[in-house]
Amino acid sequence: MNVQSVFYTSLYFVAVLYTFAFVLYGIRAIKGPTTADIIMAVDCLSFDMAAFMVILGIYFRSILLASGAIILALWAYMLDVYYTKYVLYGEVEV
Amino acid sequence: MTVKRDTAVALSFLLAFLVLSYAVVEKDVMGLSKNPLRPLGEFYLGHAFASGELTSHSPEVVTAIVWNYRGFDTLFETFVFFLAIMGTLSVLRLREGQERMVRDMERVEPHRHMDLIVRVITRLVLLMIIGISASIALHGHLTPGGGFQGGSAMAVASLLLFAVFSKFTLERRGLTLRHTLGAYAVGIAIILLTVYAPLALGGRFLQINLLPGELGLFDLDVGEYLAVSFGFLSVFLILGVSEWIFRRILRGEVR
Amino acid sequence: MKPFGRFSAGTFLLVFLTYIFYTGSATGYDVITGTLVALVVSLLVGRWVVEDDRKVFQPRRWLSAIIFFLRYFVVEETRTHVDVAKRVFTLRTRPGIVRIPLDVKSDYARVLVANSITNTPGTVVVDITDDGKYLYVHWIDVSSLDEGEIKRNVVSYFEDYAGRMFD
Amino acid sequence: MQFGVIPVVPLTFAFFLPITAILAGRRRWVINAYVLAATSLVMLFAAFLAVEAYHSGRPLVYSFGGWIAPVGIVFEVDRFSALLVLTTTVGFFLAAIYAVDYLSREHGVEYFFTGVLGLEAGVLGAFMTGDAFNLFVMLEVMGASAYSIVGFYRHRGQSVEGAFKYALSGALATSLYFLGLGFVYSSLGTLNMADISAQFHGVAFPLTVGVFGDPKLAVGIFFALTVAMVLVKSAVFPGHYWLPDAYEGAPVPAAALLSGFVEVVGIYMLARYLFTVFAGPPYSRDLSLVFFTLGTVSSFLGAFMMLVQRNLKRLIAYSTILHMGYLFMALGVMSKLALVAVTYHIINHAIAKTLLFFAAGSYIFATGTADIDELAGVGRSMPLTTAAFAVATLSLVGVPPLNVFFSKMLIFDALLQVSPLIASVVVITSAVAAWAYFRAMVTIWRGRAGAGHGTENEEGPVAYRERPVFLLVMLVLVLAVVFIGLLSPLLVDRFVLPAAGQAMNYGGYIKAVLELAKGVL
Amino acid sequence: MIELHLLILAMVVSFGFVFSYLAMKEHDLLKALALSSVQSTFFALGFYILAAPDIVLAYLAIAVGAYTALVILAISKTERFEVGE
Amino acid sequence: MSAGFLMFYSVLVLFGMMLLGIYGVVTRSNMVKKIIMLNIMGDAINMLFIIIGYRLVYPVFPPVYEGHIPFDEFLRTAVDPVPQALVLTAVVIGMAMNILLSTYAIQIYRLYGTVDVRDVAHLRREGK
Repeated sequence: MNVQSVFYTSLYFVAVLYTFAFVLYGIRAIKGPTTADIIMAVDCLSFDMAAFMVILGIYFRSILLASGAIILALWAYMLDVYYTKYVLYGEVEV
Repeated sequence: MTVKRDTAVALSFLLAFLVLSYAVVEKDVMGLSKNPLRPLGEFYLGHAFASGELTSHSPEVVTAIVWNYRGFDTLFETFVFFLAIMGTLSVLRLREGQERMVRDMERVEPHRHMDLIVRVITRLVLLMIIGISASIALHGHLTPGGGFQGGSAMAVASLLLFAVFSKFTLERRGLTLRHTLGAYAVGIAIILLTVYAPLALGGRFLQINLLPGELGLFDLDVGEYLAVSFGFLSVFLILGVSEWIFRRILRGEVR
Repeated sequence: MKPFGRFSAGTFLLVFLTYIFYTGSATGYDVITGTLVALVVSLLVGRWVVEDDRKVFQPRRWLSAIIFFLRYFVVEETRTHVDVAKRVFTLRTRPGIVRIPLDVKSDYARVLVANSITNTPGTVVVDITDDGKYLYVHWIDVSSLDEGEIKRNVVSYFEDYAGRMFD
Repeated sequence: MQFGVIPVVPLTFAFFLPITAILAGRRRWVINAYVLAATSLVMLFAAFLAVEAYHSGRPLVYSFGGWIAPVGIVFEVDRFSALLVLTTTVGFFLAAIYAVDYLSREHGVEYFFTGVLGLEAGVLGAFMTGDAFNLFVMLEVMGASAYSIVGFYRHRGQSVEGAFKYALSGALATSLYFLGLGFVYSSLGTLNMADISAQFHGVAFPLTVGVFGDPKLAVGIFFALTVAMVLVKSAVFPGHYWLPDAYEGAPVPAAALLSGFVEVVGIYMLARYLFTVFAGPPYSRDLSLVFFTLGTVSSFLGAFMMLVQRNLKRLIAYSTILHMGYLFMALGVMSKLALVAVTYHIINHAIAKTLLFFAAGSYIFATGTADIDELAGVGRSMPLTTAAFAVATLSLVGVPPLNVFFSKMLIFDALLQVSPLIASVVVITSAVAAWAYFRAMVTIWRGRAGAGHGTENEEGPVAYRERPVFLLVMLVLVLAVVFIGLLSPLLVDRFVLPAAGQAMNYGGYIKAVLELAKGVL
Repeated sequence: MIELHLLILAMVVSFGFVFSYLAMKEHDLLKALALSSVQSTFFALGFYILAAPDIVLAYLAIAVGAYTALVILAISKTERFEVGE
Repeated sequence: MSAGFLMFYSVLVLFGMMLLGIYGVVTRSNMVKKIIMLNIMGDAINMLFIIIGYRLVYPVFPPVYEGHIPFDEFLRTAVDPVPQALVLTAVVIGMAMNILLSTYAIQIYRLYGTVDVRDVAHLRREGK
């Protein structure tokens, strides 16, 4: 029972927690009475997904796949900006 | 009536689903239960970067397939993208006089910047996106990525720029459709030069192995990067024209 | 147009570091291509991001940034988390929106203050005026309406360090 | 000869057309000369290719990048392909000449011609390719350019709406074909057509050895999905709904190209898969039944809908559905005669239909309307155009000395091998179509213009000019219609029969690639 | 051990199915688009699990970035609510 | 839960999703909605393709050789790169179609004032 195995076992629980979080975000995204709620849920879900990807990358010991997480975080930011601008102004560009 | 039609459609889809699932699960039509490596894939994995006759000088096997072994597909895929963008420009085209009209009308339009926090953060994020997209594109033959991935990442940067500042920020600085189309043509010229060059060296079309080392893959990635990012930019430049302006122009034209 | 007038060493450094960091290796190929990309970008949009290059290369500013972030993540985050957790269980909340004037001058400093406020639990920046002089903050515990008091409770030391880093 | 470059030539020209147009500014002739140079160059290459294909006894193979199949993509051109390639390039050249004049009043023609060159690249690639996935890419190239030229009149709602409908159906259909390729790759382990054929027939091929899962069922599903795709792409009965709308909106040269060359790519694909790759595919009886049923329904639908059309373009569009129905029925026979009939009918239909569209286009260009009632009486002031229109309609109906008669007869013969009942469909629908054409013809030629309609004003009938360029193009096509008709027995013997014979010989098709592959791998 | 991968994959496709069904049923197009971008995000994770980093990079930029922006643009220029049956 | 069961489960759900996409394209009347559903269908098909190339071995590696494992082990554990290359092409093409389709939808709205296919068909029949 060394540190490494404890670490990897704990990652299991982290994965379960993340799945649970996805379910919660999903419920908010489905029920969300206003559009803002849905956008918030999608945003949180995307950023959590990025974090989850990094954790999986540690678990599978592959740094290669972690690059996707950075990209996902950036694109989720763009997604937010677009939704927000549409909801605020009704137009996106101009 | 419509309910009946929908039910019929749904039933036929259920039938299709049952057939497909029977084929896949019961008859194992795709060989999924063991899912072995197909010999073709094994060939690519084994030869893409090993030294020898059939190498492609790239440890990234997908890029090797996309641009070297099956490069012809990708050349035409770039072409599909180009055609789609030209189709878009063709639908949204403006005459010479109309371009001037648009510019006059846009002068009175409000600039809807988003607020300070978003603007400042976006500046930093934009620089990061540009760096990352260049990294994706230029390392296409070493690590995952490639021209198209990098180009679309760059397109997202321009989209962000449009949303957070307005699209006029670019146009005020003198960037118009002419310039983006010119840059697009430069990217495509790089690709075409690279794929035609082997003919001059006495080889087959697209035989980029005749070029020294990894030059072929590098060139193609750079060309695709330029082409895709400026292609997206051209589309969004013209899609960003305000709705009321375009309606007024069209109203003058409908006969 | 003078393209070289727009060159900015700060932008160059930022893009170059991003490039190398994302690539994950620093061979000769990476350095050459990274330099090229960073050069092109900084020639195109240099002054737009970094206004004054001298500020980037002052160790004093970097030092204060390091101290700020250390203190922020270790002390401040813990304190406010504990505070909000207590409030959650005791339900002692007095929510309200307060206006806070900002003294820092540069945009980056203002954004840093605003984001720090949002990132600590219990306070959320709702709006910022267009000239960036005032913040509207939703605060979980509006304990007083005195401007100095609010500022001390919500903005605490952020503004001080932000000024030292960016002004 | 490096014939693999043929589809790349229009591609190259298309890539640089927008920037050339920007540089040329208002000088319209630059764009026109550019397009004509591109199409004539391709035509020249295609002529060389056809000569070479007929002289060599085996299919020609060109490997891109020096990668032989199954590693890379190869072009495999036999006489069947070469014949279609030659026809296509000639058709595109004539259409380009016509379009240069037809669109001389419009702005933004560079985008239109980009689409036309793209369409040419796509069609040529689809005819020449020997790779199943490359065929998918070519279909998309064709699709993307076809949608963009259909939506060229961007201020007309019908045009844009037709393009949307076409694009949506096309994208859906090609996705289905892509899924089918998944089944092929997962069970046969390859994407090259010759290699697929080799795996299917149990011929040893280097590198790709062995099949996975259940190849027979996989090929069956692949065929189901491919036929579903062709139904939409070639506008056969359940998938025909987009075609009249798209043709009504498209500029006339675009509609002519779509009708003559793009629709038949689906038929060509099916012929290639049915007759060459899987010579005698599994479930072929069921497939035949499907072909007969849908082909019959779509011929009847096309013929009867022609009767009620008031719009000239829509009338011709339904005629296209009718002829696609014939081709589809002929595919179901699966004999050599059927393949001869299909090949010959593709060529003849393309020529006659292009002529018909061009003649109709001359009326539309002169009057600015496509409504048959409003066109009443136009024919009298444009006698030469009317003559061309008459030749085209007579040919399409199947009047003996003209070309379509002979291919219809071949289709009739092929269908007669199965059942006289099915063969009679050709006769009945031809008669119905003849009536529809006759009515349109009479209205245009002898009809009295109604009050308020375009062809008559206060001083009497308006005299319309016939444009010399249109007449020149139509003259070439009329000569083609007449001479192909007259020389039919000779042409079928000399060119079409060998083409069909070579296309049916799957052993030769595999061997051409196999020998090259053995040398490298 | 491969089961863990496949378990995550199964989770991803299940979520994807649920969200695409909801996207089909939703009449507010903006909400439908948000739901379908949830589906896209899950699919990105799926591609990641299936060891396809190239696809992840391309797919994320397309499906989460450009496509969503494009459709929001289309919605903002047309109408936001779908007319019911 | 065996590996094979999970694999088949995923494939079946993806088939369902693909058919759902087609159903959406066929039955929804709003053009933008049609575009969204078309994308869902395309995603499902792409995922199916990637699954074809997956391997049931552990550990499984992406088809990129980084030099940290021996070559024969890489050959034993890397996934099939061919479907990935094909899907990459298909993703690009799908995006191209999206651009084209959304532009047409926008233009139709400008001309007809609606993007509902039934209304557009009605207006068209009136000869507008």
